[in-house]
Amino acid sequence: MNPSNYVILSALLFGIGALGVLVRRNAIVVFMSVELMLNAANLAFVAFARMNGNLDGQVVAFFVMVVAAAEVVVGLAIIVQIFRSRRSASIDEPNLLKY
Amino acid sequence: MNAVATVVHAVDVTPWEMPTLDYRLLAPVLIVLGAGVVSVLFEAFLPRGVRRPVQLTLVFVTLIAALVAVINLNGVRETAGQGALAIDGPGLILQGAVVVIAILGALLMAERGLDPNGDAFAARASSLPGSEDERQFTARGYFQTEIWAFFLFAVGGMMLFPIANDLLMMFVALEVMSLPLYLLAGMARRRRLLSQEAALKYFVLGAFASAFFLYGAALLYGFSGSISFGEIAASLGSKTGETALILIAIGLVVAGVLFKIGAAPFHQWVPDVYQGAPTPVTGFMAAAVKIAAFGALLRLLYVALGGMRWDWTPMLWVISILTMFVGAILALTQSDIKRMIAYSSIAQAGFILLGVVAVSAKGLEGAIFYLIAYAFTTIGVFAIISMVRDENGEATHLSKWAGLGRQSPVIATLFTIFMLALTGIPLTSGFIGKFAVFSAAYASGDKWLVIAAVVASLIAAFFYMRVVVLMFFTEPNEETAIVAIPSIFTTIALAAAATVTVLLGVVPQPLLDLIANAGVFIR
Amino acid sequence: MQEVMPATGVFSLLWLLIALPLAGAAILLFSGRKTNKWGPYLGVFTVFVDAIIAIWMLIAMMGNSAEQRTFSQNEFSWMFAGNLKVDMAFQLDQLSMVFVLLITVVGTLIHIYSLGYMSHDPDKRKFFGYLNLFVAAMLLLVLANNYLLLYVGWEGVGLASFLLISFWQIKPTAAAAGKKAFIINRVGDVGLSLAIMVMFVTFGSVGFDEVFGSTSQASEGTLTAIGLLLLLAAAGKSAQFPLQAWLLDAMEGPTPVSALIHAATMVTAGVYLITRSNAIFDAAAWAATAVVVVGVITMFMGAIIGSAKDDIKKSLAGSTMSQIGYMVLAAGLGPVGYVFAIFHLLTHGVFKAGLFLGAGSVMHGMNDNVNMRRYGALRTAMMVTYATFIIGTLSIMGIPPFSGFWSKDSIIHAAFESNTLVGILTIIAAAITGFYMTRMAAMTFFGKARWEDGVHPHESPKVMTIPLIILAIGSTFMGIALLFWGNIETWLEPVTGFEEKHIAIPEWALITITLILVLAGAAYGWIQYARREVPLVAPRGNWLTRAARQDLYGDAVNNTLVVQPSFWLSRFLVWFDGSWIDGFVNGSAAFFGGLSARLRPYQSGFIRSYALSMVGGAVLVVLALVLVRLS
Amino acid sequence: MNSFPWLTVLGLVPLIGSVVVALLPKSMPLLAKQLAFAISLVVLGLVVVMALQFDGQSEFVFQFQESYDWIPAFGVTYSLGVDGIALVLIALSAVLVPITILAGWNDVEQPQSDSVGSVKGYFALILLLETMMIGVFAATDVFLFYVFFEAMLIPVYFMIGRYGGAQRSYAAMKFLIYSLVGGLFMLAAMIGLYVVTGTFNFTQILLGAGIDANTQKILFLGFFLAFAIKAPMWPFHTWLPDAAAASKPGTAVLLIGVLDKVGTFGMIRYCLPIFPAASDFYAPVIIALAVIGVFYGAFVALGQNDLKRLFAYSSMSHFGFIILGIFVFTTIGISGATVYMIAHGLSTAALFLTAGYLMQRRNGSSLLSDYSGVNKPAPVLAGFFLFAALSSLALPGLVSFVGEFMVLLGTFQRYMWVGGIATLGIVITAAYVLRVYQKSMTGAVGSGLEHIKDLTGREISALVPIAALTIFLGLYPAPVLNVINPAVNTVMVMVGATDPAPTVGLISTTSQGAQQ
Amino acid sequence: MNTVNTGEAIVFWVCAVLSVLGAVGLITSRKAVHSALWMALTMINLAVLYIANNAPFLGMVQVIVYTGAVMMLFLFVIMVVGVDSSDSLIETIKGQRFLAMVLGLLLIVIMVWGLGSSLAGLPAVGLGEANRIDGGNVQGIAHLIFTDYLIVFEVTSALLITAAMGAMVLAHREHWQPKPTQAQLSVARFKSEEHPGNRPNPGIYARHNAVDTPALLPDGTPTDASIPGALRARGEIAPVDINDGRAIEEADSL
Repeated sequence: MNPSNYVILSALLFGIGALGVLVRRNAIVVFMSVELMLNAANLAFVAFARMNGNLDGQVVAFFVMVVAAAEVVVGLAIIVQIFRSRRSASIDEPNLLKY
Repeated sequence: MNAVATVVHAVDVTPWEMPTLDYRLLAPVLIVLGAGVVSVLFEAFLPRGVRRPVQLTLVFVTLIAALVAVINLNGVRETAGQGALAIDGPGLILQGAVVVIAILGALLMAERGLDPNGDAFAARASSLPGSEDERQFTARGYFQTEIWAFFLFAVGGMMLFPIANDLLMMFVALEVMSLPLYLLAGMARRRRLLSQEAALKYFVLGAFASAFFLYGAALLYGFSGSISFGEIAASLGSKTGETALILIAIGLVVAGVLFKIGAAPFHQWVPDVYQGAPTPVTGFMAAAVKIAAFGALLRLLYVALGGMRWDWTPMLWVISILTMFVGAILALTQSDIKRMIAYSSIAQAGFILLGVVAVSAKGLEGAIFYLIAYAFTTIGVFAIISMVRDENGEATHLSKWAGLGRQSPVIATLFTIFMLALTGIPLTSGFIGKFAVFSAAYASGDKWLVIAAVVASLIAAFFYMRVVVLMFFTEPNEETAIVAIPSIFTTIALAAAATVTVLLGVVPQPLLDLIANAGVFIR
Repeated sequence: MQEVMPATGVFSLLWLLIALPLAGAAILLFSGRKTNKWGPYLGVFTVFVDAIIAIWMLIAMMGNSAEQRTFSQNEFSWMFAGNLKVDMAFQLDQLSMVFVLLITVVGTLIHIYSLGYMSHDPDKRKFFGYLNLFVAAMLLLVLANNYLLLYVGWEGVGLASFLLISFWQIKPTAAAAGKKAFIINRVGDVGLSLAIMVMFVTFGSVGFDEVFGSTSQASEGTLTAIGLLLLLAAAGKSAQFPLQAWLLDAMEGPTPVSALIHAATMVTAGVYLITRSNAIFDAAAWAATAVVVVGVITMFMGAIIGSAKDDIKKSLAGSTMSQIGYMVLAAGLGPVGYVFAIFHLLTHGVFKAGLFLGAGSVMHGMNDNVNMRRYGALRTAMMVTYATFIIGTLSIMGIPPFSGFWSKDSIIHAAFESNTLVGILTIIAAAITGFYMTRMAAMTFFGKARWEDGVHPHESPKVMTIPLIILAIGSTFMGIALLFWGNIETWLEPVTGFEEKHIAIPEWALITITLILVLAGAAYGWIQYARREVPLVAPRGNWLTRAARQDLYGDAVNNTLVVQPSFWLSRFLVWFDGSWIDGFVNGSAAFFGGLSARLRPYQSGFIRSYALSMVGGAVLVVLALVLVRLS
Repeated sequence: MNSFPWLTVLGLVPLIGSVVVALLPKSMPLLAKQLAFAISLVVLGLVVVMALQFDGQSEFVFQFQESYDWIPAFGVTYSLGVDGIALVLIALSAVLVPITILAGWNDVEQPQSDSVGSVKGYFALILLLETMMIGVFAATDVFLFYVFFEAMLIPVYFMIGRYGGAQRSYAAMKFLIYSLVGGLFMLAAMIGLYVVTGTFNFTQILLGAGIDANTQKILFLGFFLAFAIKAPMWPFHTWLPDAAAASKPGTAVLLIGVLDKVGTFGMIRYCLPIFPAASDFYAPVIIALAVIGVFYGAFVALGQNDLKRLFAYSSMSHFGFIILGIFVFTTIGISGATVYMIAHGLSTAALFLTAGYLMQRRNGSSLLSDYSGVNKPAPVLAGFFLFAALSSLALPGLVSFVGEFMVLLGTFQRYMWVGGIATLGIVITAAYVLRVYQKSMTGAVGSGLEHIKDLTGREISALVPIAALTIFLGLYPAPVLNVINPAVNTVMVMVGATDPAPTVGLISTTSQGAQQ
Repeated sequence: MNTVNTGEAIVFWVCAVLSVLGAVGLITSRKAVHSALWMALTMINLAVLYIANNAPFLGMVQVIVYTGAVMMLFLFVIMVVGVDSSDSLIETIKGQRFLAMVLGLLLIVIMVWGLGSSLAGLPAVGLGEANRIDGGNVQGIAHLIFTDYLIVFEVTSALLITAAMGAMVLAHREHWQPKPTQAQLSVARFKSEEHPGNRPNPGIYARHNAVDTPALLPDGTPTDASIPGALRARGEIAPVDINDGRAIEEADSL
């Protein structure tokens, strides 16, 4: 086996995450899918760090977690705000802006 | 660099070399971000009544200081922060442009003479739309002064984005720039449902795009073993093989940045967000984000991926043509002026991409000139949009603009000048910008791209001129909106935007010289 | 070869000949109502002064030797570019001289006559302005020293003709007739234009001297082309077949106009052109033959039309066509005929002017009724008119010693000299002339009065009858004078060349045969229209009569072949322009608008579908990169 | 040479005037008119003084030259200068502007006018347009030319859109978009030219190494398309009838009389010298289109019932002649085309202004069927109308004849059959022009026209200069020919064409001498 | 450490399968809360994989920050939004699911194929050396963060401040007047016109217990007071047959 399998796994997770964004209607689940994609990227970073023999990848992954955390906070705040005014967490519901 | 160095001489645990920080080089960004922190502290500790004036003072002092700091760096060409930032001519010009546009944007955001209830932002963003809370907050004249902290952080991110010299810095700068904007987009005073929807869309799609960028960055890192642009470029030149990896990596990274510039097919957020966001934010965002994101795209493509230009130029041709036409064609049938301008900004992004695909010094110069010209014009456009109002706030439906030329000839004339600039009529900045990017593309052999751009400009002319037709060629009716008298803030912004739009059309040489003297990106 | 003399002495006034009536026209047309009172007299005055200068010039010219009778006056460079150089330059030679005389003298008479004829017209001033304009243009036509300048006069007279035909433009028929004359003339102008172009391309110049001086070096084909194009021009202006249709309608104009322009001067410009271009026709036999053929055809057409019309002016117009046919065919005969073409032109100018003015006088007395079936027995009512008209009739019929006899006989003679068939045809046409002129005189002055109620025929005022008398005198003696005293052959010979040939038939026999046939025609006319009752409504008549009443279907042919197709083409193109060309333009605008409307739904407002297109974009970007690498 | 910046001053005077007029209070329309008129007269005076100093014999092609760096980054200079062709066209603009102002004195306040603009606005736009017109003819830098070429659209766009008739928005938009089609393709070609030559300065482009033939063929198309649309040449013409029909007469005069000349001017100035090989290559196609245009325009005019549209189509036919004259590459043809431009400017002005006077007298209706017998109540009007018609059909003795005949002669010299066919156009021209005159002016007086007033002194005084110039230059075109011939010769040298010599060479030696 | 030993291979395969399972579960669960739990599964497995990849620090952070804090935040918000709300899996946007499948799978195929084909060539250096230099993984990362990535580190703080303040601005409900105390509320309640006690529960004595069915008062008459205000406002009140109540009584008495 080869460390590159980790990268393949990350690609798979990334793709599943992207698919999740496309098919799910609950805003929170959509957002979790995005988080899954970020995690997949992290996995790739970690695996590549190992393959390249430097720690930069791990550091990046660390920062990504920080960024993701910040993003989650903002995102959830926006979702909560939307939910409060619309009583719905469906991502299809806010659909006034179009065409 | 450092990682390699440590490997060489350290077997045992050795003390770290302390990083050297040249504060002069970092000053512009530090000033702005530091001011952001100060602004947060103001929010925490100052009584509500004095927050607004203090914050405004802080913002303008900060921005002017940042501008001075940028000018102070004139001629610098080096990296800073252990190679994370590239302080070079184009980077500084873009930073400077961001700061100047930010000043204009701040002026628009500070305006509170237009809406009888206050500025463009919700009195309390957390109050429910239509609730008693909201009414009370509005009636009591509350202001959400936190916007200024967000604004400063966003400006800081925008200043970092085009000078980021590694993938991590770029990613973080992207987020620093975006998160405050997501928030600001959702804080409109009127039509709050639309505003919140815009924020949600901007946020979800922005995060989605960031994920693409990040995954592409991971692959690039995997390929080259480093996240620094210089080393990526070096490894692209030296390594062979792993073609699919690097192509996918480029594709995903570029897709992430193309989202920010609003290139088709990553453009669909643009109309919705531009329409929903508070108009001053839209103006600021449309102008400054474009500068920052294009700066980043240019650096990414020219510095890190320059060696692969034969691979990515055809892809950008396709994107550029698609962007120009999607923007221009869809704008034709819009009835909301903000939405129309949003589509127009998509088309304009397509034109700027012409400078990018030229992959030459001329292309870089052209793109930068275009960005600056476009940014000023756009700020002006949104300044006027924020002034045209009826009893429900801004009258963005085009039918309400009918006969505006009769009611407020000055404003209508200014708007016409902006429209002419966007169309690319000579003696406006837009023409010189178009000329610069078209000629760069032509010189690089992209004749057909220029022809396509010409056709797209033509389609675009149609909807720009439609507004002029409405304003000047039709009689006002009872539907017609009125132009509110703005305070000094918007007036300054509008005057500056109009002046620059005309000035850059008539005497573009100083700016062209400035850009040309700035040289190319540092590697 | 003629020597070109600088225009000194009286000849230095050459420009004045044109300028004087032109100034008159300008004053009359631009000054407004202020000149209403004295304007007409100014008009008469300018032409009268012209006539005096012309006579003075004639006298001066006769003082010079035959080789030294060409005077040239160069005013300034007119059109120049590349190797084109056309001067505003005038040239007076013997040929021009006779025309100048004809124009100014007959012109003066007709101007004077018009004082009376138009005395009650509110637009009298304008009328004299137009007449003056005409005189100026006609003089320019005959005085030009190059074809391009001639062309200016050529169109100038066309313009004057247009203006004067539609002078009473409140009548739709008059306006239409003017337009028709102008447009048909334009067809002839195309011929003249092209002829000038061919000349320029061939000779590098359009001056008379240069062109005629180098005809020998040009190919016969080129010269034939020039000749045919000139013939087309002449046909237009002189109402020759196939461009004859306008002349009959031109009678809508006031009668003095018909007399001056459509009988005496302008319509003979074609003859002038052909005669002037003798050097070309002499070297282009085919073109000359074509001239003869056109002349013969028109001679008969005119005669036949003249025989069937009940409108006195139209009948006279037919006669004019026919007589010009004579001249044209004579001009086509070459050096044997040029002189006689001009000779006939001069005599015809005088007697036809007289006839027209006479007709005008009759109409004046008959409340402007032109229908001869409503005339009759006018000889007692208007004695002077009657007498002068009869003199004119005899002259045109070719009865000796009236002037027409001498000129027409010369043409018949010349025709026999070159071609017997043409000769015979000229005699037959002379016989028809006898018939229609007799018919006209008989219907007008003889038989019973068929006047409409309330018409009280009376003699015209002196201002009208005096010109009639002068012209009648001319009609009587001019032939003899020109032939024997003026020696017209030798006079014109330096310009047109002249050669005398001898034919088998002795001259007296020819004269006798001609006279007998003419008298036979006259007798038939007399019997038909003086002896018998003239019905008030024209009988149906045979096919030829009916065709002649329709101008031999000239208009019908034009309408079918040219006017209607043009109209259809025009309508088609209007439709095509709107539906196809503009349709394409608007269609492409609509296309983009439609495309926009169709694409808008894809901006569905759903975050997930936006995300979908982003994924699609990412896939697209990656695929594009891969494809580029693969290719 | 003269160091006084004539051309800059010439452009600045109306520009400043325009601003001043625009800044006048709305309540003083009369002052705006008077001021605009005075300024246009000043410009005319300046042009006359300048033209008198023009040296027809000078070895300099361009005179009154000025040149400053403008955008060195793009090799753009602010270079002005006139050759004979430009000079006469500037003079034409300077003559027509005061006439237009005078003729359109009350156009904006017409009760039947549904324009939305103010009085001062209209006159300010006219003056602004004058600046642009002078600039476009005086520019000797391709970029500068383009700037004026495009900027010119804006005042016209407003003049049509704000002050026009019922269809004004549509027409203005169509005009603008059409012009932009050409303009933007020209921009692309101009960029190509810059990339190839590295400069925009006209003289330097010509002095530089030639452009290779294949590049020429591509770039030529961009320039030519712009000029063909502006001119307008068949089949790029449909904007013109709409624009003319929707415009005020004054607008139409400036639009067709001067502005459209920029197209044909551009062909002579830019297409021929810069792209000689391509001009040669495309000449047959262009000539074919031009001839089609001559007849197409004439026949469509024959079937029109709207006066303004009719004149627009007639102009299209005339432009066919002009383009024909340019692309046969003979001295006579090009000279003729230039004279034709002047002539057409004058005759168009006469036509539109008289038609405008006529329409004012009947609630602005432009339908031919609404008029008949006008000659009776308004003989002076009818007289000028007839004069305009005759000028339009190129009556010998009028300047249009000089132009038309020279064009035809030049064409015939090069292509006998084309010349021959094109000559037939003069018949159709006569047919439609006289049809209009006959229908509107003659016959019984139409209902509603019985009591119309004849022309006033102001109206007449606008027409008299046109008529005087038409006649004067028709009989004595030397002032024009003297200045344009050297310029035309230069163009001929640049295209590398020589005039065909007469087949019989007897006179040719002297004529050659005259040409020098 | 550049090769993968058998033990790690076993760990990889187990965790890889579980993480993919978690991911699939995330996007297929009807209930958001289930999705969150599936997500947590994936994250924990990723943490294991990080550790297997010589990234023990990241593995810990993953567990603590991500699985611990972030997922809790998610769950918290899910609770706020409504834990029971379940997503209908029927697609409402025309063609979305089909195209999503096509494009999503295409993306996965391209990436997996593309990476799979080109990764084999990449060297696998291993982190042994890198981890050793500074005396351990944590130290190594720390070294980098505080030297090379110092700027980023500092800038991230801006991000966090933004996030914190953003959450506050959007979610913190400030009040324009002091919150009423219990006592005040109680007084107000009794002062109001409304009935101070509990409202009848839906379905009491009614034929159905659905919320839109009015409760029946003891006398058998229906009362709207039991219906939630929103439904009342929309007029969605189920019709009640007065006799129903009697019918029930009758039924009860049987």
